[in-house]
Amino acid sequence: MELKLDEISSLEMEELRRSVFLSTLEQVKAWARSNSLWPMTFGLACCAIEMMGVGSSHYDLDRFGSFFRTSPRQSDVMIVSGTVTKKMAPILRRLYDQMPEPKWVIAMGSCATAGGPYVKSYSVVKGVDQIVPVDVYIPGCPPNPAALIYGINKLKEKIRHEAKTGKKVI
Amino acid sequence: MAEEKGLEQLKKEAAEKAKAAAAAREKGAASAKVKEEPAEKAKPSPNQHILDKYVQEIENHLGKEILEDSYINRLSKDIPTLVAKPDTYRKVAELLKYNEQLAFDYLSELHGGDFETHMEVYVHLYSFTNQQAVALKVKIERSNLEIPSLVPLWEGANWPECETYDLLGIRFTGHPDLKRILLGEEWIGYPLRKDYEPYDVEV
Amino acid sequence: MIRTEEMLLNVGPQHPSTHGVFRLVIKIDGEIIKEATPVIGYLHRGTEKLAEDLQYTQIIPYTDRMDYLAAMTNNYVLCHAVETMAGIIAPDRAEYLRVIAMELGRIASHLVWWGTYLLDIGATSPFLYAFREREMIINMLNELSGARLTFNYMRVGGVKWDAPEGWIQKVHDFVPYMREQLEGYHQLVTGNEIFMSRVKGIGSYTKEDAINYSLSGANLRCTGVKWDLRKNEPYSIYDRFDFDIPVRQDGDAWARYHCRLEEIEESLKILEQAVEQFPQDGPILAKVPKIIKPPKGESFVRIESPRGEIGCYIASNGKKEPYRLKFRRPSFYNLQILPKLLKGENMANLITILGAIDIVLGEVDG
Amino acid sequence: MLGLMKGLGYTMKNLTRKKVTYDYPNKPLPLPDRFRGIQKFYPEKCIVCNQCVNICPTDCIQLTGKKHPDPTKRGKLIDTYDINFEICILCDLCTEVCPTESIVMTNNFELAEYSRDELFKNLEWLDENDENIRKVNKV
Repeated sequence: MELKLDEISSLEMEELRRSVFLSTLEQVKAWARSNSLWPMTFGLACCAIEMMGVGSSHYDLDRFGSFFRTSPRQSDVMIVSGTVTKKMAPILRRLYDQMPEPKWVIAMGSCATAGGPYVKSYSVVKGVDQIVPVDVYIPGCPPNPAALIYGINKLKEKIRHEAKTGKKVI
Repeated sequence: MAEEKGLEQLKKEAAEKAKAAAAAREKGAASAKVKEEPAEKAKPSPNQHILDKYVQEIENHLGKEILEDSYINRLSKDIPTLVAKPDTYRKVAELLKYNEQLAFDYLSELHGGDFETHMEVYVHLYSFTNQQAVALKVKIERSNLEIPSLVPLWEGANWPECETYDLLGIRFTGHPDLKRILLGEEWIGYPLRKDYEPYDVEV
Repeated sequence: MIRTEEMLLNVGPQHPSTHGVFRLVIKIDGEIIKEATPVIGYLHRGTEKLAEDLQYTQIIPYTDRMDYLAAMTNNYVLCHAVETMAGIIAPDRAEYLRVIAMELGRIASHLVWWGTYLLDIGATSPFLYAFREREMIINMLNELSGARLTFNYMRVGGVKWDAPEGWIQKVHDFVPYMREQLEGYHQLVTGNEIFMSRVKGIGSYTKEDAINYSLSGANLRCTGVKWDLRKNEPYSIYDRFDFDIPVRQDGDAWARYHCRLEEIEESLKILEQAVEQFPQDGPILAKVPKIIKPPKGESFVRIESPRGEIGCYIASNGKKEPYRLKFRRPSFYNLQILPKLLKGENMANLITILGAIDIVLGEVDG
Repeated sequence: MLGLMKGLGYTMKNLTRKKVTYDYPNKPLPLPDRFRGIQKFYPEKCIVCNQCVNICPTDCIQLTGKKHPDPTKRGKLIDTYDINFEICILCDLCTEVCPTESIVMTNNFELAEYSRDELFKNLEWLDENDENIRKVNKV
């Protein structure tokens, strides 16, 4: 069945808008997903402590419907919090591959973004985006918990925006 | 004794610190004047007699010419420092642990360093029975980077020796499980050497 | 007839209870661990190599990131090493600020351990309580230094900031509050029968083993060795305070638990006295040259961090950069005993034993 | 059993306590003055002394100066000033060494971006970043 929107008079349209909630299935899905992002605890270094801080009493990430899951199979966003070394990189990729679609990645802190203070080190990967595609970058060393919440909210906006317009944000 | 040369005198705050450690440190810094040869050795370090005791004990048991050098390291809180030779290193360590006068039962630190002309292993020992500390050093030729392991004496030397092997390439003979503990077996090169160049260049 | 066979099990590197990226390859026969091989190095960042190209002031931010739970002590050990070499003595007020900051850090670090350890062995709510109090400490340190974890607060010869207005009073008020909370913690957990049966007698070792394996901190003190560098080799101004070294005799996880909680109490005692003795005014930085060049030579100092002895070795050739910098990282040494402890243990005790050692992976891997 | 009950008692006692959670996205987070967010740069104060570039442990600051347009005056004027915020670790050393306080810290921490390129902050951005500036910069 097809909706013939052209044949509806403007008055009727007004009435329709007032009483009927129109949305695509994609948007509903994105809304649902974005409101229950389950991050995987991928604590690597100092940023992991701030990530724990987000989960604790003062910041309480549960308010936004996000629980930390310990298994990649149950989570849909990976917060890479800390320095990724060359020894760790293959494992990070494997964990990413184990996560079910759709999945997102947040690079938390400057180490995950670009190597941060260890940018000249011999054993550190200069940016986790060389291994997995990253959606949101949060700078800071480490970013404070509120900055992480801001980053997660930014990811939610991105998910909804992409579903609404069908276009990629960058 | 090269450590004492070139000690620059820095302005110090007059602090009425009662503690002995601070006073000793202050004295140590003050006694070594700027750019003056150690000929003018004003006050001997308060730890001099401890060092003498160690050296005496070692000479009594192992004979002379065992140690390459022995001195008080004034920069490091006046710690008695013994420099062993690579072939006597293990014997000295054994004596330091089992001799009742010395009885260094606690290995506090072990690491290596690359000094371009030679490599060095630095061991910091502590004795809980005598409440004394000693630093044991050994210089190794770069052409033959092999040294006896200390693991049979102190279990705590296990991982630090692995780390030294991993980052500097000093092999410890007699180590139960010498492996590249931090970087992984596939790694090429020894990063803490001064002439290290990364094998894989980053984009 | 039940038949069991040996199998290899991989714990980590991404495991919620390993406190970071630590991997254990264990061989188990049924429920019994036959052999455990720790694999570390997943967070090896090469700080020591990087430091060879940096000035001493620039290395201080890097020390923050080593043991990120007690960054203040790490700051201090580097400054202390340079000060020892160059013969600089920090002014009184700076030393008091340092001690207050370090002791606050120690409490915060033990609180994180307490919360996460209990989380690991199955109690969820202590984590929330511990982080509630920790957040107060972090806020105080934030006010003092401007960062929550990586403070970069200490400088060679003093500290960066003076205490803001009313800050000392805040610390003063915090002490009785924390004492009260600590009592609550004991009420919540210490008497709990489930907890007791999970930690009592688990992972015990003798005094000789502890010394032989170079353990330090609470891991050493739980076997009856009364050893604390703050008391035995006083550095900074610790000789001006009256406090005890908590010691237990059993050497098991239960003893370590008590040692750590009692250490919080001792830290509170130090805080109380430091606030009382805090000098009214004075400089916070000694007169040091802008670019610090310690004399030629080498130095090794060690101080007491929440996890044990942290040491710093500097070999200097008189330049503004160190020739060789090396940290004695307590977790690295403490972790060595793990294979011995796990051998023959029940699988369920694995996390109890690992958690009780209190490791920070940034420090293990360096 | 007694221990369990005691523990439960503590939980009950905490039920009535005041909540500690910050209502963050709805209300701004209380932050101390010294908090290190992102830098603010005053181009008019800068004397192009390069001290911040030299002290930066990660080399994330780049600046270029140009000659003073007025030939009678000595010194240089700032031309470009970039902070690569990808690798800035907010160690505060640049603001500490700045003799004219032309680079200072602000409390702004909401900096998450979708792309790494946007984390590269140039002179204009750093100049316009003028909210929540730290009041006391030097002791």
